[in-house]
Amino acid sequence: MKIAVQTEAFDLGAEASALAQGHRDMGAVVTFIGVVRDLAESDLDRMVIEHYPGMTLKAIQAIAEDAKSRWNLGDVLVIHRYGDLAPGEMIMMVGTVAPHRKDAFEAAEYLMDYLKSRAPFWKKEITSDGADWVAAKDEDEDALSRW
Amino acid sequence: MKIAVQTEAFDLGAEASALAQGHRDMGAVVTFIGVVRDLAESDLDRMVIEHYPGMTLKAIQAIAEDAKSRWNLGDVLVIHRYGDLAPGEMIMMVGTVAPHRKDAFEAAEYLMDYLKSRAPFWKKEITSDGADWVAAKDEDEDALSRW
Amino acid sequence: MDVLYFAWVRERIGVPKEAVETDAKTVTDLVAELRSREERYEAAFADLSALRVAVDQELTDFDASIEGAREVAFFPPMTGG
Amino acid sequence: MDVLYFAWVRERIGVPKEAVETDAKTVTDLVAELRSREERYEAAFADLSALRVAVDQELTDFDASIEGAREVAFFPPMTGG
Repeated sequence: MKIAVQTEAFDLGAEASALAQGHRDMGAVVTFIGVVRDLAESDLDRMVIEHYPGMTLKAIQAIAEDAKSRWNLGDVLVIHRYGDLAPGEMIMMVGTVAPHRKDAFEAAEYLMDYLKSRAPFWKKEITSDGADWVAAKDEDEDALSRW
Repeated sequence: MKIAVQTEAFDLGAEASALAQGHRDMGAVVTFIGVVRDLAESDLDRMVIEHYPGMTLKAIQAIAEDAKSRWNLGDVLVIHRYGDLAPGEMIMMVGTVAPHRKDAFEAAEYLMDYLKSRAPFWKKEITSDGADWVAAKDEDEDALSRW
Repeated sequence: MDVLYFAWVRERIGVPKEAVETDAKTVTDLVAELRSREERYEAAFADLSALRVAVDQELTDFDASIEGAREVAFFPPMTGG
Repeated sequence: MDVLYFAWVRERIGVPKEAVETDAKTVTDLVAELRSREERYEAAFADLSALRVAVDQELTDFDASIEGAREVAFFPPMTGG
């Protein structure tokens, strides 16, 4: 299991390849990558992500352990960046390795749903009009009721 | 949209990175990688994948077009290998790019469910005991009823 | 018309592809004709529920028409992914 | 006890962290005490439904005890992923 919270960009290719290798009894690997969207109308200059250093790793670790207890998983990866990110940059990734695709997919969705609403990150969008904190969406909170 | 049917190994890192880049209005990228499992008890020497050359690309393209009509997707990638594969080797990958994670996840699961049961590939396992065609699983056929 | 066989169907029949002259109107008619030919066809087509068929590279049913078809393929359920 | 603020709560209160001496027994008591101090606290805590709280780095409710706690943090709903 690898969990990283960092300002640096990560190498998706290297991370995904490392995850897919060395698990010969595991047939399925799922990755999710979150990217800073650049909607034409929003004129986004950059996204600033703040987090709660003392709590973040612990919170993500607890979410990852929950996933491992719910599904048959060989490995779990979570990388989440903070600080300044430009449009098009990768914000974060999760990866799951499992014997079967259903476990790999469901666990990745679970990780994403919980990271959205239970990991202590806050996003601020800086546009030419000013700065705005991204509001949590009701649908993201509602997504947790699925599990 | 990229669809490839090939004997050669593919570079997961390069494919995933290419997919994640150049879609600045798309926030979510999901990839699935299928790997040749090497269960200790099976003593697998290699997997041989046969396909129906005249039909394969068309069948995958139809599945990918269905996915694009059902979900809001920026891009779709399918790579599927055939021929001889060693345990631990990557068999295939799908990738989806979407504005939102729900579309990216669901479309990737849809592609996998249909590739499993509707793309003309057949797997044979060569072990020290002999060779056996992999039987289709009822649960894979049942998975289609979800969509 | 070309008739193609894949996976264990190909192994039982012994060839991947053959040209077949037939007046069969449906896949079912063609199967009946092939089964009457030789033991290896009888063995391959013994249990149709274990087989799938494509006509002109489109997956279809055994009651599908093959009139005018250029290619019919028989194979077990697919195991892609 | 350290009290931490994140995102717009931090911006409204003006500091990311401060030491607070209090006899408050629950988060709700602590909030009441802070609100009575200055206008900027009143502004930050005006709508508790828009806030979340963690005690000693564990997400919890406003009626949670803070007796013996070393760290209480206030912030808006999280927006990770």
